[in-house]
Amino acid sequence: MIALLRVAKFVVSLCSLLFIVSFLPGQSVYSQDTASSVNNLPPITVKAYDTENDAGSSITVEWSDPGYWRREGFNGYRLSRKNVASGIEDSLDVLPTGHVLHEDRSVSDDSSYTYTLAVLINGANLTSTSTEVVRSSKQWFDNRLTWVLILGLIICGAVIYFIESAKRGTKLFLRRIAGLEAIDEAVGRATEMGRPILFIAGIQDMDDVQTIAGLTILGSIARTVAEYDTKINMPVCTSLVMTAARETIKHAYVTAGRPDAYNDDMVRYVTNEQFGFVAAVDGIMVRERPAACFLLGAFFAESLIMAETGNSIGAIQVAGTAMPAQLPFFVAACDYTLIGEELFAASAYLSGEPRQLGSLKGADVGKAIAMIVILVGVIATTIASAWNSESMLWIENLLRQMFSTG
Amino acid sequence: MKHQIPMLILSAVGTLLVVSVFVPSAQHWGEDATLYFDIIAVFAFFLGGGNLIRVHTEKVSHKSAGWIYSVVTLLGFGIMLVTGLFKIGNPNGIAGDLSKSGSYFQLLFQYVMSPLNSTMYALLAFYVASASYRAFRAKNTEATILLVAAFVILLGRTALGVLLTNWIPAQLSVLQIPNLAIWIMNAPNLAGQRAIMIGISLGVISMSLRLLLGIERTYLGGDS
Amino acid sequence: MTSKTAMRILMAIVALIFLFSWIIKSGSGVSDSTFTNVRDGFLITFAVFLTLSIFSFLYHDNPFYKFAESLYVGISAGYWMCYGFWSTVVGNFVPRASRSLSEFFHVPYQERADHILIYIPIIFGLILLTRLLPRIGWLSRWSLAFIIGTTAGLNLTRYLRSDFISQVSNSFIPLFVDWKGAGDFINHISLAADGQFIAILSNWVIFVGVMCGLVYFFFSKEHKGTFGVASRIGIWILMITFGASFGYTVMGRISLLVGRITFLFGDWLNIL
Amino acid sequence: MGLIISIIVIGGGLLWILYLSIKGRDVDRRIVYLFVGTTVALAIIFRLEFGEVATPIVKSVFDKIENLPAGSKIVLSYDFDPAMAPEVNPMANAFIRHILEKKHRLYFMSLWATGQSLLSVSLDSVLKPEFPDAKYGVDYCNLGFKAGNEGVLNVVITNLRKMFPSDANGNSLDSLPMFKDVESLKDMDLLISIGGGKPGVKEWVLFAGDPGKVAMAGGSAAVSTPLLYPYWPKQLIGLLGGTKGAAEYEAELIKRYPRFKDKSMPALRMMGPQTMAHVVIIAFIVIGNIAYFRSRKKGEQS
Repeated sequence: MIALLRVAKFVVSLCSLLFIVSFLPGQSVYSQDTASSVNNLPPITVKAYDTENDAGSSITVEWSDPGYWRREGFNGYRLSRKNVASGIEDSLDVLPTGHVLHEDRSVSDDSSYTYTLAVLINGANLTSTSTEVVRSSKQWFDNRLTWVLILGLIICGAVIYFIESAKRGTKLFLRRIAGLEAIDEAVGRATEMGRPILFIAGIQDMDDVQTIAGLTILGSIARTVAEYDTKINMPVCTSLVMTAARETIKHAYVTAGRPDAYNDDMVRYVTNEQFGFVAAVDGIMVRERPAACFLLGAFFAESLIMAETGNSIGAIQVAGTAMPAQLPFFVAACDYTLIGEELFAASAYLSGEPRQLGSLKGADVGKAIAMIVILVGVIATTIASAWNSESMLWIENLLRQMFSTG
Repeated sequence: MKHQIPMLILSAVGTLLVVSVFVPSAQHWGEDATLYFDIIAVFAFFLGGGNLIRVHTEKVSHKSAGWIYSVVTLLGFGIMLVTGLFKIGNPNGIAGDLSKSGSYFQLLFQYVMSPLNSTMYALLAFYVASASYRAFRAKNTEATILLVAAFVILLGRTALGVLLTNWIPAQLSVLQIPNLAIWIMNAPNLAGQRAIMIGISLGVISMSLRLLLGIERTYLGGDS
Repeated sequence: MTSKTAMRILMAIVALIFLFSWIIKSGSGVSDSTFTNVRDGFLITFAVFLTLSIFSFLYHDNPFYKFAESLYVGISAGYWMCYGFWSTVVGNFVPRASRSLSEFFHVPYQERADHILIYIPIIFGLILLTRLLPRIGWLSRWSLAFIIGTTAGLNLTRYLRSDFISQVSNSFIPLFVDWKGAGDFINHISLAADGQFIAILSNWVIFVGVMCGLVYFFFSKEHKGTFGVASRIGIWILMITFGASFGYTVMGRISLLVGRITFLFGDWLNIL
Repeated sequence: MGLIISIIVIGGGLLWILYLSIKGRDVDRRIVYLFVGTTVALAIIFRLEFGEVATPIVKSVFDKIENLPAGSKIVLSYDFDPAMAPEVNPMANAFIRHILEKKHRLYFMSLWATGQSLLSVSLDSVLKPEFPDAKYGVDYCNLGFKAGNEGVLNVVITNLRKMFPSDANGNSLDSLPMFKDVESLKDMDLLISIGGGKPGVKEWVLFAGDPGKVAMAGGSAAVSTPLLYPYWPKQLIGLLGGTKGAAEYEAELIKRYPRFKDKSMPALRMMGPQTMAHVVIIAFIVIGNIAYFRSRKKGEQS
C-alpha cells in the first residue's frame, strides 16, 4: 500500500515537472505599421502550452484581449499555426467574441509548432508575432485526481486490511440487521405451507451493483430453499440476470447436495420492459400465491405495485434497495426492509465468511473518515465565515480541494 | 479452469478500468468498455428473445393452462419484431429513424405499447391510495415521523396548503405549510438523502472491491 | 347462471362496444384516405380496450387483463430487440466494422485504426449465447465476468468521486450564517422562512442529520449509549426523508392517472 | 357548480368510509380504488383549476434560458417513457417553446429508447406547427437515442461524434451547420435532462454536467425529485419537480410571453385533479389512522 502511494507521489511530481517544463509562454507585440489605427490599446498577448492532464496531441492557445473586441467592425480572432520543422502554415479557425482560449487538437506529439493570432477588424488583420515553440505531450497521471486517488487508496486499503485481518482470525463484531433474520423464517413458512417463494432481483441489468447484491443474497436463500426442498420462482427482466441467477441457484443446489432437484425453469426471462415485467410478476403473484416474496435489488416505480400486490395475497415480504425514492413504500408495505447500504452489507452477513465481514468493517472506516472530515470542515467553515479567521479559511480551502472531484 | 478464467477476466477488466480513470491516455477505456457492454447486451436481448420463444412455444405445444395467452405473447413479439427490423411503412425506408411518425413501428408504439405502459403506471395512483389507507399507520415513533413529513409535503404541494395557513404572519412564515414543505425538502430531507448516498457509495465501493478481489463470486456459480 | 356463461356475455358486450367505437371513430377520422381512417379508428379503440383491460385488474385478475399482460410482454420484448439492433448493432457496431455494411444501412463509416477491438464484445456476445447449448453453457460465465468486471471497475471510482467525495464536500456548511454576534442574533430572531434563524437551523439540521444518519449505517459497533441515541436520531432523519419522498411520489402517480383519464374522456369520448 | 358537485360527492364518500372504518368494518380495496378514480375523473370533467407561481428552483431555470444570448447551444434530452410522459412531457414542450422563442440552438437526444418515440411526437405536435421557421440542422436537430445509459454520457462529454456519428435520420453530423463548433457536450451552454428513472437527471449531473463543467438543469418526475435536491443549486442550476414544477414553468412562460396563452398547457390543467387527489389521500391517511387507534383501544380494553 505504502509502495503504491510512493509510486503515485512520484508520478504526480513527474507530471508536474513535465508540466512546468512545457509551460513556456511566449509573449508577442503587434508590428508597428498595422497597429497604428488602434495604437491607443496595449498589444494582445498570446501564449501556447501543452494541454494539461491529457493524452497528448493537444496544445492550448490562450490570449488576453485588452479591448479590441469592443471596436466597431470586429469580426473575430483568426488563429494560425506553423509547423517548425516543415514550415507548413495552417489557418486554424476564426473565433468569435468572448473566446480567450482555443484547444488545438490536430497536432502531433512528434512536431513542434508556433502560433499567431490575428484580430480581424474591418477586413484589416492585426497579427501578433508568433509564440514560443511548443510541443504537445501526453501525461501519465491526471493531476486533478491526486486526492481522489489518495482517498480511494485509504478506503480500499482499509477494506483490504480488515479482510486480511479477518482471514487471520481476528473476531469482528457486527450489529444485527432485522431483515436478514427474517429470511430463514420466511423460507420456513413457505415450506410449511407448501407454497413457493418468489424472488425479484430488481429491474436493472448486471451493470448495476444492486442487482449483483440481490443475486448474492439469492445465493444464501437458494441454499436454504434447496435444503428445505421448497419451490423457488424467479422472473427476471434481462437475460444477463437470468444467466447469473441460474448459475447462482444451481450452485446452491449443488452445495446442498441436491443437483438433480435443480431446474432451469426456476428462473424465467419475461421482458426488458419495466411494466411488461410488472404486469407479469403481478399475474404470477395472484395466480401462484407465493408464501414469501423477496424484493432485493434496484427498483423504481414498480416497487409499490409489487409490494402492494404481495401484501394483498398475504405473503411475508422482505425488501431491500438502495433507491431512496422507493424505500418509503417498502417500509410501509413489507415486513422487513434493508435500507440502502444494508442491502450491500446483507450478502456479506449471510455468507458468514470472515473475509466478507471484514470488508464491512472497512466500509465503516470510510464512514468514520466522512464523519471526521465533515466535522472538521463544518467547524472550519463556521469559524472562517463567522469570525473571518484566516487559518480556518485555509483549512476549509484545503479540505475543499481534497474533496473536489477533479 | 471453469472458475479461474472468469475470475481472471473479471479482475483484469475491473482493475484496468479503475487505473484508466487516473491515466489521461487510457481515459477512453471506460468509454470503450461501456460501448462493449452495450453490444454484449444486444446479444443478451437475443438470448432473452430466444428464451421467450422457447418458453412460450413449449406452453403452446403442450397445451398447458393458459396456452392461448402464450400465443398472444408470441404474436405480439413477432409483429413488433417484423415491423421494427424491416422498418415497415417507414417514410424514409431503411435509413429512416426507427420511430419516424407514420411507420408501423411507431404506430404500434403509440397505440399499443404506450397505452399499456402508461396504464400500468397509472395503477400506481390506486395503489398509493390503498397504501395510504391501510399501510401508513402511526404504529411507532418512526412511522409517525414518516407520516407527519409526508402530510406536510402533500399539503404543501397544493393550493390547499396556501389556503389553510396563509394567515400566519411573516414573522412565523416558516410555519406556513408551503414554506414548511420546502424547508423539509432542503434541510432534513437533504441530510437524509446525503447520509443514504454516502452510505451507498461506501457499500458500492466495498462490494466492487469484493468482486475485484474475487471474494464475492456467487453469480459465477460459487467458488467450488 | 354459471360464471362461464357470464363471462361469455361479458365478452360479447365488450366486442359490441369495440365494434361500435371502431365504426364511430373511423367515421370521425380527419384523413382523406378511408384506409387511414379505418385503421386509426381501430387503433384508438384498441388502445382504449387495452387501457380498460389493465384497469380491470384492480377489480380482479381476469382474461382481459391476462390478454393485455401477454400482449405487453410480447410487444415490449420485440420493441427492445428492435431498438438494440438498430441503435447499437447498426448505430455503433456497423460503422466501425465494415464499409459495405455501413453503406447498406446508410450510416457513415468510421475510419479507425483500432477496428479490430470492436470484435471483443462480439466474441463475448457469442460466448454468451453458448448458454443455449447445455454442454458448453458454462462458457457464458466468461461474458458475465467481463460485464461484472466492467461494472465493478467503473462503479468503484464513480461512486467514490461523485457520491462519496462530492457529498462530503457539499456538507462543509457554516453553522452560523450571516453571523454578526450573539446580540444581533437574539435581536433579530424570528421564524420567518427566509430569516437568519431558519437558515442557521437548517444548517444545524443538515449537519446533525448527516452525522446521525451515518451512525445508523455503522455496522461494526453496537448501537448503545450515545451511539445508540445518535443512531436513533439518524433513523428519524431517514424517516423524514422517506416521508418527503412519499409525498412527492403521490403527486407523480396522480398525474399519470390524470393522463389516462384525460385520454379516455378526451381522445375517446370527446367530452372534454 | 362543478366544484360544489365534486365536494358533495367526495365529501359524502369520505364520510361514509370514515363511518365504516370507525365501525371497525373492513373497507374493501376496490372501494378505495373506485373512490380515487371518481375523484380524479370529476376534477377533470369540471376542469377545476388553481393558479401557480414559480418557486425559486423553477424560476432559476427559466431565468437561465431567458438570459442566455441568442444562438446559445442547449441540449434537451428525453429520458423518459410513456408512463412518465403526462408528468414530464409538458416540461419538455415548455422548454422547446421557450428555447426556440429565444432563438437558441436546440439539440435533442435521448437516453431512453422510448424517449425517441415521444420526441418525434413532440416535434410533430409542438415544434413544427408553432415554429415553422425553425430550420433542421441550423436551429434544431435530433441526435436520437443511443443505448448505453450513462455510458453514452461518459463518451459524449469528451467526444460527441464517437457515440453519434450521425443524427437520428442518418445525416453525418459534419453535414449539419449547427455542429460546426461542437466537439463534445462541453461546448454546450446548457444541458437539460428530462427524466424520472435511470438514467435520468442524476446520471446527467454525475457523468456530464459535473465532469464537463457545463451548466445543467433538469426536469424530473415527482418521484425522483427529492433525490435531486442535494445537487441544487451547485450541480444543478434549477429543477422542475413533477407536474407542479411543470405547471409553474408554464405559468412563468405565459406571464412572459402571452402569445402562448392559447396553447395547451397540460400541467396547469392537471393541477386541479392533483389537488383533489391529494386531499383524498390525506383524508385516507387520517381515516386509516383513526380506525387503527380505535381498534387498538378496543384491543386494549378486551
